[in-house]
Amino acid sequence: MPSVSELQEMYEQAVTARRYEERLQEEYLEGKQPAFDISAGPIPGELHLAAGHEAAAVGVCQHLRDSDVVTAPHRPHHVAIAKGVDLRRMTAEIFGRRTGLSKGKGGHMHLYDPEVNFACSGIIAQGCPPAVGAALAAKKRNTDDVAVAYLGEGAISQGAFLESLNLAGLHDLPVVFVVEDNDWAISMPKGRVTDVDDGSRRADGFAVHGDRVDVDDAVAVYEAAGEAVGRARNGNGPTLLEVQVHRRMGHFMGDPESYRPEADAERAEALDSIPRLEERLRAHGVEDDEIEGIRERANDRVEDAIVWAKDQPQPDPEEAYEDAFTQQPEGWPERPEVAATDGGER
Amino acid sequence: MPSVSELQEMYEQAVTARRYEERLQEEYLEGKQPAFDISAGPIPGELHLAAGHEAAAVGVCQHLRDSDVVTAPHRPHHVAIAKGVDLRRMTAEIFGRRTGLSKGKGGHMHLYDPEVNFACSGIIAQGCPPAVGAALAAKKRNTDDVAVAYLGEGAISQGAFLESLNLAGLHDLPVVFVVEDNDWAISMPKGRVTDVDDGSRRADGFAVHGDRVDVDDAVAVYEAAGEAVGRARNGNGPTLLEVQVHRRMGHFMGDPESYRPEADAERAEALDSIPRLEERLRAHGVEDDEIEGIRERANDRVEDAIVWAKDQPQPDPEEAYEDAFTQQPEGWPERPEVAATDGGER
Amino acid sequence: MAQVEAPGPETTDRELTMSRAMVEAIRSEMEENEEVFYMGEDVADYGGIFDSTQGLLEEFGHDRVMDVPISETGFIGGAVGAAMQGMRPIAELMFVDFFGVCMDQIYNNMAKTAYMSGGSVSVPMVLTTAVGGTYNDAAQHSGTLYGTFAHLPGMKVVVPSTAYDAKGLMHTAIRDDDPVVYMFHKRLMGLAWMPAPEGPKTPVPEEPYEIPFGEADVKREGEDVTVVTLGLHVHRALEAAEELAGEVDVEVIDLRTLVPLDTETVLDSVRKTGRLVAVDEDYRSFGVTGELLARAAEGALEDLEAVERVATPDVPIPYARPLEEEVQPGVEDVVEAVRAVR
Amino acid sequence: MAQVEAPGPETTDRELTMSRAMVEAIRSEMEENEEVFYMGEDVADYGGIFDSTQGLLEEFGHDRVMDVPISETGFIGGAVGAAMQGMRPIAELMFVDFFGVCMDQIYNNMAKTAYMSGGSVSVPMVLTTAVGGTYNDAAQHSGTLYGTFAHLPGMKVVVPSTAYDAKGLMHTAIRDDDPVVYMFHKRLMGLAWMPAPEGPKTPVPEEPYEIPFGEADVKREGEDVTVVTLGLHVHRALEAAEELAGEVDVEVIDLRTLVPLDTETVLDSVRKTGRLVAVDEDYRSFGVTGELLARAAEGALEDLEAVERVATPDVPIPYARPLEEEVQPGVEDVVEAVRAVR
Ligand SMILES: Cc1ncc(C[n+]2csc(CCOP(=O)(O)OP(=O)(O)O)c2C)c(N)n1
Ligand SMILES: Cc1ncc(C[n+]2csc(CCOP(=O)(O)OP(=O)(O)O)c2C)c(N)n1
Ligand SMILES: [Mg+2]
Ligand SMILES: [Mg+2]
Repeated sequence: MPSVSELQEMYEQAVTARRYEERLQEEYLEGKQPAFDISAGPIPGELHLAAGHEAAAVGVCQHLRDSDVVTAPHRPHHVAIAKGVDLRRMTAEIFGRRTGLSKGKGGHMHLYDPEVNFACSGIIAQGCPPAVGAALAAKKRNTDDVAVAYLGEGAISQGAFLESLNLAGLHDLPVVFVVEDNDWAISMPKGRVTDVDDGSRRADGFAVHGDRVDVDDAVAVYEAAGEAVGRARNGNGPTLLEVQVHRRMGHFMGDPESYRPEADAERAEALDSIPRLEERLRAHGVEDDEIEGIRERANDRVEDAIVWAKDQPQPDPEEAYEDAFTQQPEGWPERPEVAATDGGER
Repeated sequence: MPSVSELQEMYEQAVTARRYEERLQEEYLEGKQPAFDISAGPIPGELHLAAGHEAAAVGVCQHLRDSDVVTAPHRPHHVAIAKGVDLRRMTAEIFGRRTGLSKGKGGHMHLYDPEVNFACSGIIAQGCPPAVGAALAAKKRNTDDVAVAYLGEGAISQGAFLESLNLAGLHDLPVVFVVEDNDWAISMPKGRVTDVDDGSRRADGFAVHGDRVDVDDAVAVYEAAGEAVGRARNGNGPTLLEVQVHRRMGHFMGDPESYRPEADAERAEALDSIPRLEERLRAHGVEDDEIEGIRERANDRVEDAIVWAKDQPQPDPEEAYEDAFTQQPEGWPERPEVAATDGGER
Repeated sequence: MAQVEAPGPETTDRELTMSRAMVEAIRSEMEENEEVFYMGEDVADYGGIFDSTQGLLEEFGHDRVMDVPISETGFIGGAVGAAMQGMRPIAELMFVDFFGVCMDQIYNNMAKTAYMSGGSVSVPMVLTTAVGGTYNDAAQHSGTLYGTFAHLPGMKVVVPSTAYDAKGLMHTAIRDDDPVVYMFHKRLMGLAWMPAPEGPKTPVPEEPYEIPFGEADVKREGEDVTVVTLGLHVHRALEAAEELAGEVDVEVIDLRTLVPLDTETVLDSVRKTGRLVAVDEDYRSFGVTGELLARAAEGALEDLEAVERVATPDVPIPYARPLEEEVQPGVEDVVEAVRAVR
Repeated sequence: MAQVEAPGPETTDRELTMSRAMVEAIRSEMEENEEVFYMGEDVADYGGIFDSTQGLLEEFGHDRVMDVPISETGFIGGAVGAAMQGMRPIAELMFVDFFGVCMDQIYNNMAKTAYMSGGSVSVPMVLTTAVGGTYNDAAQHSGTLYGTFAHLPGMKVVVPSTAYDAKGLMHTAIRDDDPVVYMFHKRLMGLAWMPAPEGPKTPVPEEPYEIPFGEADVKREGEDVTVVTLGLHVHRALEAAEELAGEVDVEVIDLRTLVPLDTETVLDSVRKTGRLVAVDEDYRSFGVTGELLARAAEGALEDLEAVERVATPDVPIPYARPLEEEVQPGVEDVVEAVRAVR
């Protein structure tokens, strides 16, 4: 069981993440007035928000330290926050600013913070092999660091994930695969894409530990993740942990969700993990105003990050030519400096 | 239990396949005298022979008809023979002749006989998705045809196979995955590449039927395959069937096998399925000279195919430019007709 | 199928967006032929993230407009297997950028089976896929990969730039006995949430018609400079030509298909103008623009006065607006390049 | 690491095959740096199907010379993850033709991470892979795919043609902080069972040395025609040049790396000779030979008198000997092309 202070920490991360997504949603949509145009506004491009997934982030990351590695998929913010990614620089990245984590080159699906060993990939399940590789590095270097790969329940039919399970099990690697089951892969319900209700059963065919948390509850995740992370840290191999969460917003901003029954959205609303976490705090004697204080702190932190980010400079167009390589070859890449080519006078 | 005539059929296919591989080995190596040169001799390129795998071929294919689809991997001959592929044209293909199944364009890893719905791919596990597709076609067309995908035990960690299991299970497709477990993937023993002894356990995570035949015995395979093929044909979904076989030759011809313990090769030799099948025949009262007769017929058929194939014409170099497309675009591909380009006089 | 002359866009007043035109062809083929079906992620209830199947579920149901698990190797390879049995599947790779999770099925099975079987087995399928940037979807969702697909033999590669072409090329693609990769540019589809430029929305005749592969379309005739391009950049090139009108007389050629490539139309134009600007949205080196310059050098060197190419530089595609705009070839880049070859 | 002048091949009498030279560099880097390890199928006890790791297991054991399951996405992606942590893995894709089962890890993770992270994370790994035909391994095992890899940004692409270069380029590759794709041609390795031509076996100094990326090697100077090539075809081009000696004075350039590409050396030569023959073993269209012609046209159009390319035509690679020989660019094809541009 988490201590009261751990509960408070998890709660703070969870409400920070929730607030963050709500505020990004506002910022994003505001820029798309009057007609929704994906490339308009201060946050362009796709935006996948994770409101409703917080329990999976905070319940797992509570067990992690900076040197542990996390790879996240296309829906990364809540995990980034729980892992301790620099919120200002992450926000600046999402707003496409030069002081963003990736100098504006990455965007919201490509957040990297080497300080806390966080990375993403926007391609389904493709964060799994690098997490296995990070775990392999930990084992080779004889540290007791672990790696955690997050993926959605829609990703458990992708080869990259399944191959990773085998590799991790074979070498008893310190890695935990966390499947966030939000019932949907864009418009496809889980039952349409696999016959297995309990995604952790995928582990069975690889002799890997599998476990599932059926309730959207940070403490239940904390418990299961504690075992899984402990197993990894102690050299006892990987775990596949599926966690029930809920998608409170569309798959991406702008998703009309016309495929989604009203009742399903309502159910997701009702099963939210944040009020449940609040109740736990109250049950542990935490007062309402303390809870309110945490929320305010979270809101302030989010606001600070957004205000800071929006104040940051845009990248200079010329910067586009940098960073494809760490050791950039001379004269590379060829710039489109247009010049007459019909003489030798180039 | 197979009837006596079925036993005889299986035996005939098995000894045909065995003899075929032995004769190909001779032809192949003879062309590589005095020093082994992979590109020399009447059969150039790689050659993966399946001596020791016959039980998996005949035990399964005994249940199949021409309209059923089989996809085979890089080690395809025994399965092709059991499926009824035209032996002369297959042999001509292996010898690279114009009258070969693929006009000499395919080679031994790329045998296609649409008459009996047989195909191969030389890339590990990549025959699985097309088998699933063939099964899907059967279901859509409402036939009761089934599809069988063969793969090695080394292939059960490849994404293509694992994704196929899920798809097949999800749509209850009439497909059987047959894993030929010969203990080795080139130089890598099974235990080095997966933690699971029984490869059919891979099915568990997809709610697919899994089964394993532990002895290298055509009748045991026949029994298990009968169930699996029946399940598929009756609309009850896919099966993953692993079958123990033995690799009696190197991975490919020319493989020094220096990684392989002497004792392992001897064990494989001792566990051969063909003498076992002979004993079954005898136990069913088939006389020795009948058995001898079958062997002779098999040998004759193999000899006929080889003699015929070697007598066939080589393809014309110009044919290389044909068949990339069924509807070949005009003037395509550009031929390397070298001509001066420094004037307009091309 | 007897080849009839396609009715021109001038035969109708009915304008369609590119996505509507593409779907119209698919619908018509599905109605005609039970063996045509569509597989992809979110193609059923969602109607395709980029409207590539919008409305088809209602008419054909989940059996013929199939949502599939996120396992591209599995279902694209499945389409190959069904096609080898003579069905005519259309499989959708949601973004071309995801090709790497399933390229073996595409390259080694879909594209090579006809050849490896000596022509005894064909693979009559269409692989549809969304390409292109301009909306800040960053490095893993903005590629076109035109050159990557065109380089590997055994697939025909189609890139429509207008609704009229999108329909005709789709009819041809589905009826073709070979694998066809049909790359539609998101920015051209006419999505409610991603405004298309002027141009892709065109008159589209109601009846089915085919546009033959390997016939480039001279979108605008001109005497001074040849601009060869495809997809989104057809419209940018036309805009550039408009801007230059009076100053430089620009000929604009829309390749429409990369495989087969209509070298003759390009060479004819280059022989006339002597000046070639190759424009595309793919990475600059070892791709389409290089091939075009090479073919011009091979076939019309004596007439060639100047060449230039405009493409995405050899870096992954960046996210932030000023950065993406820098790497994304724009109208002004084409204008500049045309001026440079003058 | 301070860049010291590499000792030339003339400093030693010791001749090595290309595979021995490549392994020598790997061994030396593994001895120097605990963080270097090798992963691949059959790289431990077998020593690599093409001898790419022969002898390493004995010295370093299974932990540093790791056999892995046949799951290229898993272990190549694993190498990416280990490299992101600062290790220096070498991962082997047994044949380049298998790229399609793992290209997402290569293209979207290995190659793009530096850029997508704005340079905050680098991926210092080497991807080794065997390329090439000439021994009738047919459509799925004979490709080079030079153009495919060179086209996609974020990887350096290396193709050695001699033992001397193989060693120096491998040292550079392992020490480089970026992902390097190291493509070794099977026919050049000096395998007991696949005789190499004259040429790849060269003197190789015992000490470690680096060959910088982006510096083409002028293998033979000549005044009349420039032949630009790489890999196996360096030797074929040299043989063709020898055959033409007296008739045509051929300059032969070995690119050695495709990314970065040494355009200057090519242009200098073309400005001198005015005649360019680009030769490679990859598919003809949308690849390396097209890029070379394009760069010549861009950079030296005025001096360009004639161009020609010699490559594998746009078909999958056939099996039978007469067919493979037809599509595989041979010495005589180069001779003919050189004569054609004269
Ligand atoms: C290989 C690949 N295929 C498809 C996609 C497009 N895509 C992005 S998110 C998504 C759905 C993912 O569902 P799930 O894994 O359940 O995660 P969720 O979005 O529900 O969090 C899809 C299909 C992709 N990014 N990569
Ligand atoms: C994707 C891919 N990776 C690697 C190879 C090279 N390869 C060919 S056969 C083989 C071993 C296969 O072992 P197994 O599946 O057990 O079949 P077996 O050869 O034992 O019959 C390997 C690694 C390949 N063809 N495709
Ligand atoms: Mg989901
Ligand atoms: Mg095996």
